[in-house]
Amino acid sequence: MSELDEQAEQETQSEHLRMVEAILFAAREPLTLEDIASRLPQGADVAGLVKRLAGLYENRGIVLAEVAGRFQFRTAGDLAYLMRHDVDEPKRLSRAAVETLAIIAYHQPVTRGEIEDIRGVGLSRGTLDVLLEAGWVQPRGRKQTPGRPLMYGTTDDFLVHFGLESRDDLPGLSDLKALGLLDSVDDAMTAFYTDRTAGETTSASHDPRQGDLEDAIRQAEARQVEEEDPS
Amino acid sequence: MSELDEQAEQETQSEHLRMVEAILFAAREPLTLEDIASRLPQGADVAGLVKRLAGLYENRGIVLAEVAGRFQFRTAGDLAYLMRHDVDEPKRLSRAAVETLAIIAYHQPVTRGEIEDIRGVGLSRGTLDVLLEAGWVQPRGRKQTPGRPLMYGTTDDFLVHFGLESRDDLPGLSDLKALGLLDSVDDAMTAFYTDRTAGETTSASHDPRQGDLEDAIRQAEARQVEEEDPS
Amino acid sequence: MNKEQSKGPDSLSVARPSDEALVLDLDGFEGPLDLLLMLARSQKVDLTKISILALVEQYLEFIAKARHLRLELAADYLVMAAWLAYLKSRLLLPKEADEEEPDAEELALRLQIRLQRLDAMREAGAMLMNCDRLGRDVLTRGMPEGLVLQKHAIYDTALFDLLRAYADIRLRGSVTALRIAKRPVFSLDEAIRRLNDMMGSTWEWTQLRDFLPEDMDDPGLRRSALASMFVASLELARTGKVAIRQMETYGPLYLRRREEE
Repeated sequence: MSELDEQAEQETQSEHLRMVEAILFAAREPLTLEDIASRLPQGADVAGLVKRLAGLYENRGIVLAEVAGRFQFRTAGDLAYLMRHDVDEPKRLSRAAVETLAIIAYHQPVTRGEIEDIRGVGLSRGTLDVLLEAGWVQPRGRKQTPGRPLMYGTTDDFLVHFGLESRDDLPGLSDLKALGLLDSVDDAMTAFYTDRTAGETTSASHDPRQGDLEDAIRQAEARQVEEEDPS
Repeated sequence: MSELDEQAEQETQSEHLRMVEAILFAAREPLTLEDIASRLPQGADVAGLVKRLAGLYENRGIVLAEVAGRFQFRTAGDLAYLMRHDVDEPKRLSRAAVETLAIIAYHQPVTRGEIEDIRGVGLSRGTLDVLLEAGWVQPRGRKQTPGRPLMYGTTDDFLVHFGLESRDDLPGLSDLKALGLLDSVDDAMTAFYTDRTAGETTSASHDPRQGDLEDAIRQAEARQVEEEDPS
Repeated sequence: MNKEQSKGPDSLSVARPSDEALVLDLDGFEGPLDLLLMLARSQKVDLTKISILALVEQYLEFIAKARHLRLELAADYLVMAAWLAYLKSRLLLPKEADEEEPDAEELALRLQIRLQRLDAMREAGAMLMNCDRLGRDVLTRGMPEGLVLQKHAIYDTALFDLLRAYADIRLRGSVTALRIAKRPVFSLDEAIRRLNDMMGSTWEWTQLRDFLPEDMDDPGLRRSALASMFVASLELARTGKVAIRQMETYGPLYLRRREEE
């Protein structure tokens, strides 16, 4: 073999080695030599490549292990203590908890009763506890109404987790609508006004647009105060 | 340092290297240097170890990538052709969504109105919310202009998905910046006229814009003639 | 032209409809600017060197063709056509002394800059999509052992889940009937009367909030008063009794009496 041929041959070999490495790394289950061969160019010496690869990982943090004729990468056995607290799959919040969190985020400070009012169902015991435990909500004083119920608001951890700089970053109703998340509201409103003109008496809470106006005025007032009182 | 000490030191180093390798290999998510440090013995030089480890994997089938300021083992980019067999093509983004994502990434933070301005067309439903749902964009404060519109920016998940170290790492960003293509149209107009008047030999009384206009018309006419008479 | 140089149109990987599709398939375009950009590229020159006049011609011709084929044209395509026809006439006519009208060259330049910007973003989008994307071009480990990170939250709820949930609640709520509670109101008539009386001696710029009644403890009533006084100030400004000014967005409003003519 000429020197040039030899060099080309070596390059092919090391390219094949890279391929075997990537294939084994990304595989979702241990692979047989045939599995690997089926992904490599024809005629590659798979057994030889796997052996060479295993050699490369000797005494490293990762080993190429063979189990029942199949190959897979694993972290070295003697380092298992580093990962020992093992797999704690992130849990998903229940539907009720996500909704409750959303209401607290948008309406804070808000009492348990108000949350139930908005959701239209009672709040089971565990729901608020889960949010408190996650560190996303916290008590925010008491409402000056009979019974002086606790009010809840969101925490700084909440902002950090959801990547928000401030509560003000939460998209408002108009933003949600622009995002298409409130698509059927128009239909619902149309239906509602049709009902209404049909002579229905109406009862319920709060016009969101009115809320927006109040917000705007409040902010304007807050700014005025800031400007007058530079401290 | 005695020869013995030196040898001991080297052994510690290579043991730490194994540990970093194993930790990064076991993790499901990209890790920060702090994440890694919290699992190593006190005083280990994590940044140095990670760098050395990345060096070991240069030109291999697996690389140690830095994404969104975190570290993660991934298959080498040039082996993409091998890997694509494994996975279903991720859901294709619409052209509008790709453009919107690009505008948010390169112009961030940017409002919905500004996106529409650049594209010259309203954002239809299902464009921005697809990007939000993918976890690639998110609200980034409000612009202090009338209506206080929400601004949007990209997330760490975006960087992780596209394999970018940081937002400064966006492909072609520096070129676009240097060409002024990320400035607002108004800024570009101002810059254009500033350049113009600065370069002009000032023959007083003459309005440079008027000259430009005449120039423009002359050139436009010349072009038309050229086009009509291709020679 | 100035130093701006953008990459040639050929470096673009966004698929473009062929000439035929161009006539028949307006749906393929994302609005008039997109159509203009495609036409500009057909000039096969750097975007900084395109002929705006030729571009206008191309666009108008395209629209004419589409109408000839009785295709429904969305309103914004027609608005753009009207605007471009105006631009063309301004570019061809000698400049008039009329300073009210914007400079034609400025309008043309503005259009060209907008096209460059859209083009740049389209190219950027293509570059972004060509990155080695996780899950397509590069994969992470197929069977990670897993590793607990102390700093990670236990729950992996995403912002989108939260927004979705809130939107759903709102949707549910939207079918229930609404009743707007009666609020304390400071009437507009009252506000106009009050402002009119107080304006008589106000020669200095004075903040609108200083005209509010002082004895208002109810924040709801106070808000209503602020709103009514604001509307009252507009009314008095309309009839020429007061002048209003605001130095910045969201800044305080100032009023003062206006000299009788």
